Amino acid sequence: MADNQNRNGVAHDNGSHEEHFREKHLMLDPMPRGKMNEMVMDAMHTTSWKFWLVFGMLAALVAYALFYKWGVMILEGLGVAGVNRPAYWGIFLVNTVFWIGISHAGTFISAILRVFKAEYRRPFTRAAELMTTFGLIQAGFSIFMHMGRVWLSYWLMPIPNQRELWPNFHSPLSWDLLAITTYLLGSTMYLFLPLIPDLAMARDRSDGWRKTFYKVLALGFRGTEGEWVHLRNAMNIFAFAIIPVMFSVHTIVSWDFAMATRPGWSSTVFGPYFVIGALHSGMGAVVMVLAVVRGTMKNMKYFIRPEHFEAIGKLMLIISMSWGYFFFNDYLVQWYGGDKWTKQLLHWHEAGPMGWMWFAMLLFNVVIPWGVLWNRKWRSMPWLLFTVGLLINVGMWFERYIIIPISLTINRMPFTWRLYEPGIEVWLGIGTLAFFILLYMAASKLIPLIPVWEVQEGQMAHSLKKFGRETVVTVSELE
Amino acid sequence: MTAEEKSILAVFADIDPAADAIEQLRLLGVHDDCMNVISGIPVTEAMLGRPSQWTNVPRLALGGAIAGFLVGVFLSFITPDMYTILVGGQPFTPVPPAVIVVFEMTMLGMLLSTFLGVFLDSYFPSYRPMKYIPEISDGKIAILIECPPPDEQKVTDLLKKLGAESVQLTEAQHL
Amino acid sequence: MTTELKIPEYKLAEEESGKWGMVVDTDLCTGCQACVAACAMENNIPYVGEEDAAYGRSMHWIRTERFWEGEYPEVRMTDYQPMLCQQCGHAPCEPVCPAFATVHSQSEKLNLQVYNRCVGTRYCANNCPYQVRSFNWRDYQDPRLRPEITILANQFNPDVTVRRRGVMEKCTFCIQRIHKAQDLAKSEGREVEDGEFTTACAQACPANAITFGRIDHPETLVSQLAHSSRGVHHLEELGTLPRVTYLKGG
Amino acid sequence: MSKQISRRDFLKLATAGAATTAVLTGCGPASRYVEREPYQRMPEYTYNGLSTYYATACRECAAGCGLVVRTMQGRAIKVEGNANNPVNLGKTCARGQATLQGLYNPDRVENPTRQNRGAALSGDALEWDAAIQIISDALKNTDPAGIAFLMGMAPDHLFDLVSDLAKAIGAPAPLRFGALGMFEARATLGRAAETMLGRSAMPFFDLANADMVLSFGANFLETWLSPVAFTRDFSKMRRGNPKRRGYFIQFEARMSQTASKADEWIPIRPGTEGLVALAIGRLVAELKGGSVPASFSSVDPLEVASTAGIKLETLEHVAQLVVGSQAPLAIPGGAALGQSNGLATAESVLALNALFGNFGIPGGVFLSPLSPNQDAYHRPASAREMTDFIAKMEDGTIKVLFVHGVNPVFELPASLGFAEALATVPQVISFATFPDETALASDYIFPDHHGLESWGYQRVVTGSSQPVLSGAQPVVSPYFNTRATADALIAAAQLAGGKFAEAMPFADEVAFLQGKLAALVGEPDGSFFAPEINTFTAYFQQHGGWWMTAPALSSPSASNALARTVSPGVAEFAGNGEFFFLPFVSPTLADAGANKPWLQELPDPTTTVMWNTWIEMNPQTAQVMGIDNDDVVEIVSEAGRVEAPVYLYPAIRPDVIAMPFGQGHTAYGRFAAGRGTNPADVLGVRFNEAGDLAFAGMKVEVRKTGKKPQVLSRLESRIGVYGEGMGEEH
Repeated sequence: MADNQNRNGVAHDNGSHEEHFREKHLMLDPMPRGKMNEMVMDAMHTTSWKFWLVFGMLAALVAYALFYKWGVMILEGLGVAGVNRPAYWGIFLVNTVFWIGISHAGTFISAILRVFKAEYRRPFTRAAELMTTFGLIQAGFSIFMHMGRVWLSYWLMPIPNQRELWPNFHSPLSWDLLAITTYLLGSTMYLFLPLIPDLAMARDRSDGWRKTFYKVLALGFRGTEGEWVHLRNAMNIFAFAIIPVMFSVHTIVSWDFAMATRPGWSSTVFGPYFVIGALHSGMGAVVMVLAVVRGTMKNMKYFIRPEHFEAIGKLMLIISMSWGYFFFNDYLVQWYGGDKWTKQLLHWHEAGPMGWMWFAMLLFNVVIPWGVLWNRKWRSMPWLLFTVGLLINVGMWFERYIIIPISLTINRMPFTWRLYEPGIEVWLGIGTLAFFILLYMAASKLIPLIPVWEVQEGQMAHSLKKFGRETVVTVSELE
Repeated sequence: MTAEEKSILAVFADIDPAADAIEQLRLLGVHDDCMNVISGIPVTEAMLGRPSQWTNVPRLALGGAIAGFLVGVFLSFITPDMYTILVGGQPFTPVPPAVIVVFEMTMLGMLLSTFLGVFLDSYFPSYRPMKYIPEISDGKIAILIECPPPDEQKVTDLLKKLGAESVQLTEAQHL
Repeated sequence: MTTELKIPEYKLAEEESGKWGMVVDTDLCTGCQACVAACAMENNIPYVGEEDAAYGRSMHWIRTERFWEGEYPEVRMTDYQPMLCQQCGHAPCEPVCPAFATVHSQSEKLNLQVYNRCVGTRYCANNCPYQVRSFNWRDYQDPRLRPEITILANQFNPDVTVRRRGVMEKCTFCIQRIHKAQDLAKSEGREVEDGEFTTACAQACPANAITFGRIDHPETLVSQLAHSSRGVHHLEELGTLPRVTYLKGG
Repeated sequence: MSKQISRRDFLKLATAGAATTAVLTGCGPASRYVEREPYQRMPEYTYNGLSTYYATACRECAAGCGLVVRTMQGRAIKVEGNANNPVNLGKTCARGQATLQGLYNPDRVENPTRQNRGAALSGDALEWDAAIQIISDALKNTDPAGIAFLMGMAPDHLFDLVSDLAKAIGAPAPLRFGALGMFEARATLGRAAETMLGRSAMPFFDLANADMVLSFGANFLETWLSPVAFTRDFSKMRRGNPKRRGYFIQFEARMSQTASKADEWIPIRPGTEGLVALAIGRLVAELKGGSVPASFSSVDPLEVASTAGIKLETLEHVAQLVVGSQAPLAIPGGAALGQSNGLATAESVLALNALFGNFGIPGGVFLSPLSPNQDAYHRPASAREMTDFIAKMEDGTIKVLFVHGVNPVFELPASLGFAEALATVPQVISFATFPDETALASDYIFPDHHGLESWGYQRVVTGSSQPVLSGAQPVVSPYFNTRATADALIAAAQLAGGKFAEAMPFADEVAFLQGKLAALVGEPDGSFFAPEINTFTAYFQQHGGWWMTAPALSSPSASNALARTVSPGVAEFAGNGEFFFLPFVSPTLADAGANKPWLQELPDPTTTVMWNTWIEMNPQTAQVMGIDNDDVVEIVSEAGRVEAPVYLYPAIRPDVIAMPFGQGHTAYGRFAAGRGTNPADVLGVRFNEAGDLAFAGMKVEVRKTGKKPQVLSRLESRIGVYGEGMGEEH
């Protein structure tokens, strides 16, 4: 992870050189742990009136758009939404796929980067992992909204009815249910485990209701050798085990479509294509969250620095390229096959009334990320990455919109083709977005957003070492 | 060890003095079993020269995985036979979908038991009074001598000499 | 001495016969909608109103499709093609339902829709290549929302469940009639005879374009028609084994 | 086919219950009613889960199809065709199926009502005694010459009763009218039969046995005369004979549902049908060799082709097909007859049949038999006769008007002024079941039962080669406080006393019916034999009517038809517009279906539009005019104007605008009122030689309104069927 700027061998004044490193790298800019604790606690406690204003507005929005509108839909039926024949699935499933996609970033950062010991992950693993849990909650909302008789949704649980009839495990939706449940539980536990030491830290620095709150959540953690060992073992297992779960979740989500005998959907590449798509939108969301956290929360400029944006930007570029590769792969195979219906579908995507969306998807998912992220300086700019992340998310939402309701227009019965026009689900979608932000805002005030102990561990492991005239960053493996 | 007993708690800022102190204490006759290290960051046993900690977490994880596997097998191979229904010309208990169910249940079993393993091994949650000082979460390393040491004063002096920031008698208190 | 090579009898999936079948002669179908009306009356199908109907939410279990060929004056309308549930032998709608709400009947070899088990994921409808499933988008039959139902409900067929919102439905081959005929035959200690009963659509069809009956008996009218050289199955290439045969062409 | 036997078995099973009840309980109306019970309560006379089936007649149009209605616990559940009735042989059309939605319609007239010509149903309910007093007073206190009865098109028992009553009291004979009869041009068919076939009767076209059918505008698969019978015959024509498949050519300016089933649709210019028929005749005669009859030799096929806007080769091709066929048949009908030259057109087509030599042979032209208890063919009133009737309303001749079974305010062209004339009639009493426009414009509405709650019979005019009298009986007890109009009239006449009571000496409607059926008792060649009237009535109910077992078609002579010279020429068109206006009856709604929600939701067969009216335009014409789908345009004729959204219909002549009749009600219940528009609003007062309305003889202008487009509710996909939104090529 060494950021070697002096490839040309020009030696700078040593002192300023180190200063330069320190400015750039959180890991080389250590601070006493107590000070960092204070900063994190301070960030958690400092709440401006603006925060409450936004919070209140979002809460009202959640109450109206999510709960009230959903209630209306439950009472009146799905007729208030835009779903029809043949677009039986609409924005509900677009949002489900979208939120599950968002949730993938958390796991990617906290598991894959942990396994591969990408050190820059340290300050924002929690921020990312929170997205997993909160995103999955929104995905859950979206998928339950989608059901015609949501009050009977417990019939899908793996429990028998009074006649010993269990759910149908032939159905991709049953797989989905198991996979999403596994993923939600797994990622929540994985969020919680590394949080315990920080909760203990917060417990030690709070009083009043917060003290009780953290005391209960910290479970009595002190940091004894045994506790650390169990925790680290568990985290290791989680880091490895959650990765296949993550891959399976979005693969199974893609199978909801790929198992169907529909033109455009029946594709073997959908699994990895969806996983990459999920990471694409997820990483976009991570940079957005980091930019907001850095910009709005106290003391966060210390923890979250341009180097992090730079590193994530690089990942985003790679993921964007992979997404482009999978997209092209899917497109080419469908195109080359020459099936009558698939051809109509591809034509519909590009030349149909929603063709603009297809082109916007390519612009946002490929053209803009490639154009911006190749440049190290550009991808170190938080606001720019925020914008790119936003566009990627819009583009990825478009991608799911194209795959679901727009593709559903075209089937093998041209007599039934009809365009989907969203109804109440727009409100419900806004509701899930508001709820996601609301949960995030609440979390930012309730749990330490920065895993301080992990940052300290990282700072301990980093040092500068001179090789001849060159000073480089070295990392020692502490675990 | 009971909560009423007082123990010596020495707080160090760095790993090196703490490791030295542990070595010296051992020489003073404080048994490893009587010492416990409490730290704000995970300090490995090797760094402090402490014996390896035993953990059941991996075994529990394996056990959970096996249990989950069996649940998956039950769901995909046994439940369809309880009420046989033919769908889409597929067999009652097709293998490919079963792979998915078994995989997910295995992973769920493993993750759940790993998580529970931490709770079991660490006796979480525990809200009883415990010996602890809040400075630990400032990244300090504390050595807790839980058996009555052979010579309390001597130990205290030694610890102070070795660079302990503070040495005190603590009793268990609510965290 | 030569040994006769015995090839074990292997039955292709395509040869697997259904029990009940239907033949639709598109050369005869005049598009008159009598089948659609008969089906709606028999099966308590709700009307959805102008707006929902315009938005692809009409709930006809059977619809007559027609297309155009050429341009004026050489324009031709294709034959009317009544499209209804094909009662696939290997129905794509069935395995995808997580609640076992659409299943295959082993005794009748029909594709069943179990209304009270449906939770409304609408996966079956997505996966139906024939797009013949209709969904209860609203409570179309609730007298609290539609006061006229209070009196219109007098004509409801007591043998057919009235579906509420959030439930998928589709053509059942008038299974209530199948059951009635079977019950009667059983009480009289005999088999159901071909032509003893028929579906509402076939019964109404003034052009006799729809024939329903046992396709597993080679001598019945329906199975003879189904084996006519004019017979085609829709989207046969998907391997769905439809039980509805269309007689095409002149 | 084995199927037919088994179907008969099924019906035997189905009506057995009805037969026994009927024979045992006698025939008073009250004794036959089964009370509605909750489904949980099973009265002792029903078997758990078993239905009772009653045979009756369909009243949705005048064809007289037989029905078997499934009932359960006193509710009518399902309508099926009566497999024994020779008209429909067990089949029904969509309107017949939806008749239950009329029975259980939420917008029926529930009580005898003092309506006072209000805009909405007044709700001022009367007792039936008071109602009968009012009818009685109207009969007694009016000069009989001032009493007028206006009835529906069906020749049923009520028409007989009213005819008897009118005759006895010296009132003018009742008039029957229906929009279907107007659009079918029945008067023209009758007159053409008289001149060409020798007798005023309904011609019978043996479609089933023909192998080459030329239809000149006859929409026989839709609403024309007896559509179920024609559809069955069409099916037999196509596939009845395994050795050959009948060929079908339709000459029509717009591809109607009937034309859509044709092997060839030839879009000729409206008003040239007669000429085209003669030209084909000439070409056929020339191909066959021998002499060409005078009517035919007077036309020049080349000239005709150019007048009709088609190629000569097309006519020659048709002629060759005819020559190569065994049993050619030409059918005149629909809009071809609703022209200024409609009668000559009908005559030309009949002459063409004569040229084919198909009079009185299978696959040819016959005269329909009379119904069993009928003395002569009574056709419904033509539009010209209605105009005379309106004139009598206006000049005060008519003092009391009784209306039953017809809604002339809606059905007649507004330009005829029926509504205005109605306002001048001192007393109007309606017997409408539904609050239609005419009923609302009446002083009183004394609602009749719905058809399924009623007794009666209906004469079958055409559709079967056998003489058929379809019988009706109540299948459920009346849902509302309604009374059979026959009963109300009998009671009122008896109350009036004197000659009125003498004219109606019946205990009730059923007694009247039995009187009318008495002539058939002991008749040997019928569908059943009964030695005395009570058994006859019981069997009549059980069988759903009485019919002769053998065909009784009469064969006309061709010599007269060929000797007569017909020269249809080209029709004259009223108005200076750019487009021919072609109104047609909606195949699914017909004249009175708009109040049944399921009929509204049935897609129109050709356009798949539901719940609305549309204007059909050729896409090329529309493009030139800058009109798109769903644009609201106005049609302006010399008589009026009407607005509707446009449907770009690929199979219509570019110079023709078509519009369905059936919607555009201002009343008639929640499903009909305020929905769509009525093309009758633009029809002018022009008649053909037979007195039928020249409804297709208008030229109209099409104007853009600039209003917000009204999206038509279509079942079809505009993307999949028309490629809309698929870019340039797909």
